[in-house]
Amino acid sequence: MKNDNLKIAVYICHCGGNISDVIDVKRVSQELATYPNVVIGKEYAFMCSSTGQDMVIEDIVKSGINRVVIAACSPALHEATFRGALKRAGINQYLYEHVNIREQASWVHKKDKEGATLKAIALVKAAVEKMARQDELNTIKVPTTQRVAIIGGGIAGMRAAISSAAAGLDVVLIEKQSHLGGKLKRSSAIYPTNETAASVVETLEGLIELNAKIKVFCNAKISSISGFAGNFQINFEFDEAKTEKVEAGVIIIATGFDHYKPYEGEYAYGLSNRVVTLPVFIDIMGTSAEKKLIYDGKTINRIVFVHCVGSRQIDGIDNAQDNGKVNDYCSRVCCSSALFTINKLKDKYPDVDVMDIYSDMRSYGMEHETYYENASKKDILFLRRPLEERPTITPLPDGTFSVKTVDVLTWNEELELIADMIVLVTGMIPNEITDLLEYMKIPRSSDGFIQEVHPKLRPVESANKGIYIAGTALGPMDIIETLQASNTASSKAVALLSQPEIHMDPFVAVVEEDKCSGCGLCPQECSYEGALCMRETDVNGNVKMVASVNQALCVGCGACVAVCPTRAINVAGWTLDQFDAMVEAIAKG
Amino acid sequence: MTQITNNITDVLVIGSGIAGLQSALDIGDSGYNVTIIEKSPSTGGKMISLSKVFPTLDCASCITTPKMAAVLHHPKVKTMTYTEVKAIRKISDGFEVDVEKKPRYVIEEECISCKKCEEACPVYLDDEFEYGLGVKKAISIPFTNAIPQLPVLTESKCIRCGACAKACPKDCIDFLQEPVSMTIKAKAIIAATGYEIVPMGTKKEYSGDTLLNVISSLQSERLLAPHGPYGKVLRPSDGKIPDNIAYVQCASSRDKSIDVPYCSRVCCMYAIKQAMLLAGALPLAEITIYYMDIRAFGKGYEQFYAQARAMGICFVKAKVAKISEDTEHNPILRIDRQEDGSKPQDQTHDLVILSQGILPTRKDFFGLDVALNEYGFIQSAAPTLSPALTNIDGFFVCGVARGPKDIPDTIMEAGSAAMEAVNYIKGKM
Amino acid sequence: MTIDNNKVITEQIKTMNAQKGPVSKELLEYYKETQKVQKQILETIKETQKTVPEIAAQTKIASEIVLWHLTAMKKYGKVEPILAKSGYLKYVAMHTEAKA
Amino acid sequence: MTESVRPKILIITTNHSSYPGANAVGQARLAYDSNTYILRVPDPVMFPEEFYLNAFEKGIGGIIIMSSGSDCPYEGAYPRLSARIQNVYNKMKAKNMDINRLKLTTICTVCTESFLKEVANMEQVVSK
Repeated sequence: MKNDNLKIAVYICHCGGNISDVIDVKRVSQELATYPNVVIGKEYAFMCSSTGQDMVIEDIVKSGINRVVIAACSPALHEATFRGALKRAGINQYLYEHVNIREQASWVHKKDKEGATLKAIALVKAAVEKMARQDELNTIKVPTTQRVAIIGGGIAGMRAAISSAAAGLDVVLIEKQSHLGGKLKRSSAIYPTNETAASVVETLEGLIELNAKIKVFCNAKISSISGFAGNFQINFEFDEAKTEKVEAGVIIIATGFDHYKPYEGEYAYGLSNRVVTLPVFIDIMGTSAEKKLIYDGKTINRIVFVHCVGSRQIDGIDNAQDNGKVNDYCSRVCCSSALFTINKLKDKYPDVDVMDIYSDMRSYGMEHETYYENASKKDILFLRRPLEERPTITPLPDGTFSVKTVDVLTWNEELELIADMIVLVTGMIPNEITDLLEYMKIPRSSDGFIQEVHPKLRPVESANKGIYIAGTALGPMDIIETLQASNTASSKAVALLSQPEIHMDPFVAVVEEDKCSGCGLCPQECSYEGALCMRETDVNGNVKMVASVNQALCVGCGACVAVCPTRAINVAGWTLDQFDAMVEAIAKG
Repeated sequence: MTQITNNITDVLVIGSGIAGLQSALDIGDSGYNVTIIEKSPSTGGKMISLSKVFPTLDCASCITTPKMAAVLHHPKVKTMTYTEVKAIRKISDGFEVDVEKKPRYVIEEECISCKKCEEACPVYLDDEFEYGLGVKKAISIPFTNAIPQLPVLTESKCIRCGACAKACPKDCIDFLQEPVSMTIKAKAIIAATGYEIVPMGTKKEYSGDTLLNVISSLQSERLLAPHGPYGKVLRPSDGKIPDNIAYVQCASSRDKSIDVPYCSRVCCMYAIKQAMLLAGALPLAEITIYYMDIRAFGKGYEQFYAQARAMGICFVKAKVAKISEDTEHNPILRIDRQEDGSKPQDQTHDLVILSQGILPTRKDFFGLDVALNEYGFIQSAAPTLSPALTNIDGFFVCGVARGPKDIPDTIMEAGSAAMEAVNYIKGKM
Repeated sequence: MTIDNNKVITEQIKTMNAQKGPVSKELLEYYKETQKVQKQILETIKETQKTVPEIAAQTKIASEIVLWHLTAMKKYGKVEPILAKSGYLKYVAMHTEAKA
Repeated sequence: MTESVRPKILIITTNHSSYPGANAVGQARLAYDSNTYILRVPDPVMFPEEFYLNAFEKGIGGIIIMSSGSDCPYEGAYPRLSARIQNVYNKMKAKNMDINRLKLTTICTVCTESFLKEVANMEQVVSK
């Protein structure tokens, strides 16, 4: 269905006055009605309404319309709506062009009605020219492997494995350490449920062991990841010398986080054994004797907690990290975790004095606020420092510490405290997974954690389709949040693999083989491994080298298009011939 | 394309805010049938009424409408708006849910959303979509980007002049329309019932229900929205463009005296976001945020907070003891600074926004004995491993119905609840 | 609207009145008051643009009520605000045919 | 302000950033002149050098390429694009054309102010 027998219908939407108050919609539709190849030119109050859509469908069915142009709001809002209408009318949904005359015309040219109308006419003509050169396009269907590969066997990975397997998918769980459970294995009680971490991990392990659909590989090191949504291949070594190749339709990254490790001298860290991080202190508390807190051979009577170590850092005040940047983000869980721990500490050792230096207390969870309140009741001395001030901690010759800090509640006075143990409330940092991210072509956010495709509405989806992220690989989260995130990641996996084929948009590079001269310029422009290569092909009985596209890997950027001397390669739906014609129509007006 | 057969569905989702929309989409995408019951005339919940969202500053409407549209067009999802759940009964293989579709007094299949009825109607009313700041007609389409685009007649305020019916080009006004009841059988239910904000008068000292220029955070969302009631940020008492605006944080959270002892989690961030938007809309305005702790704990939030400080938004650590007003309706805040230990002082502003906390919408679940926590939010039965589970087999929860949270956290819970529901149904098959 | 439908509507309204009793006095009062106030406001800004306090002073109607009505009339295209950077917006009546 | 023969400005926007950015200008009800025509592309990297020269030949007054810059979702596209535009500049110089008629810039989804600035600048160039 090339240019012969074109029957294009053009509709101009009033958008209930949003457009028609500025643009003379009648004039636009009338002018277009007589334009070459256009057989219908109409305007209507709301094209997106079911009546509007029905009108389009009726015209297609009754008048044999085979291309549709609608000028209305942004395509972001209704392009899919009208494609759906074409589909329902029984014609190819891509024989449709959406012209934006609201956000990009009527709303911005309110005071220039004539200009806006002329602009609308030119834009709609351009769209008609585009449609005159539009072929049917078809959704690309990629068969899928009904298996999920999960990288990381901490609680996030384990939870995702259990959910995905329950939904009927095969699961391969790949863990670099010798055991599952990740960081949680080591810590003791967890908030808010007060369960032991070990019990949570054991429960998950039990469920995994019982499930024949889940295969676990420990001591694994991934050496390569290739493929695309529906068909990934992961190669890894495990148990020393064994190698394994796994095919999976979806990858879930559950690589977790690392604890921030203070540098030597940061709040006296490394200068004394009795300056410890919160995770270490939680371990100490888990095994310490009753009645008296003895650590490093000394009875501990006064402890100072310092919040935001390695978090909420400020350029120019704090030292940059290895990546050259400060950790300017909040680690989310540390305030609540510190308060939870302080309460435990006071319950176990009521006589230990606790001082807590913070800037904002971020005990945001419903139950977490009670930790704060309970701690306050237990005579914890909370000292609030201004955001930019840092406490100074100096080890004293007698083994105690001098802690100097500014307290906003007392006229910003500098106070000196003496303590015999310091707990640095350290935050979370991203795990070192640079290789993995490179294999998968996934970017990091400015905080170094994995970047989601949209932080608001698509928080577990990566930029690479078919790869989802569970838990703290995304950023700091507590245990419940981690498990919710991993459940959501598996929900995406189940949705993607719910059909034996994945359906993808057809806007990828297409080669007209008879036009291809085999010059080989285009693959050099392509940044996507495997997406475009030269291949010996039989073209109309003539075997020659032509460009060949792997549609599942092509992202449709068009880098190849610009260098083709014969215009043999184009992005489907966005061809150069179409753009030339559109520019021509615009220039003519 | 699968059409849902009569009143039988796999999963019934109560509520079509972002939590309900997302869980319905996830379940539908996984190949199961979903029915959404929404009591309001449009889907979209609270999110569709917001201005922009933190920290991306995406326009809330622009990112919500596609979800609303996706749900509307999803072959596996059926949405019933302006429909209330009346009763839920647990039966052996799921639930029986009695619902009642309220009359719009409009023949829905006929309506072309042309708004002629609304134009013709002579009765002006407070618009609940604008949280009282805007005005609607006794018959009106709920808001610009409502889905579905169907008008609703507020029958109790109709003067029966017939103007709407006369204006309707399709004769689809029906004053005698009656509620329609039906019973839906569902294998599982997801409660995505969201939240209400704490009513403005709750904290007596703030007189939020009587002072004209003391407004709620949701009202200020509307002031800032591109399609807001005034088209510009104005204060309600006299339409002045405010140039000295204050936010009172924890105005009804972390406060035992009003039985909201918990942190509402979103107020710090929405106040910062609104302050930034205000600074953009009113470059000359002074904007102060009175706060106790700034809880910018989500991804990218701390950086957003830093950006706000760099923009010159003034953050003052202070408790607000009392709010009154002068003869010009300028609110006067009695503030107790926490930073320099000075005595309480009075600060006058043009406009004050109370960062209202979050309350659960429901205390009862339609006859179903759903366990709630001490604050009235739905209690998780397995809070660590399966937070979406409730005490009732097959009844799941997500989003703010389970406790205050922001949009990304809500989306995470929606997906999680969808996963649990899908696996629950699968386990029973 | 078709003539047939005109009858239907008249019948429907009759039925409503019979079933529910007449429209309440309070509602009718409220309706008349809003009509009156809007007319009054439009009158004051027919020729010259004015701010909310100016209209309030002239009409002796509380300024928050003036704003409420201007909001309504702006939404339904009867007045237009003139944008300002600070202080007060001025409103002017749109010179279109008044709707019946 | 409707002098009808104003030179036309072609604005090339990307699906990912500047097209939604142009929408944001509309959503904020900001205003710019109507001699502006927005084309949407996956990425302007697809246009060969001749595309721009042909457009000028057809009568387009100015072209603003609003790329996604460092936010570009496509690997390697931006460096390729800017190198290509450099070549176009060279060709324009050879033809004695004002190179200010072609502008490569970066516009994000919410860059409303910069959008207006770029348009205003180009208006000045084409009105000369």
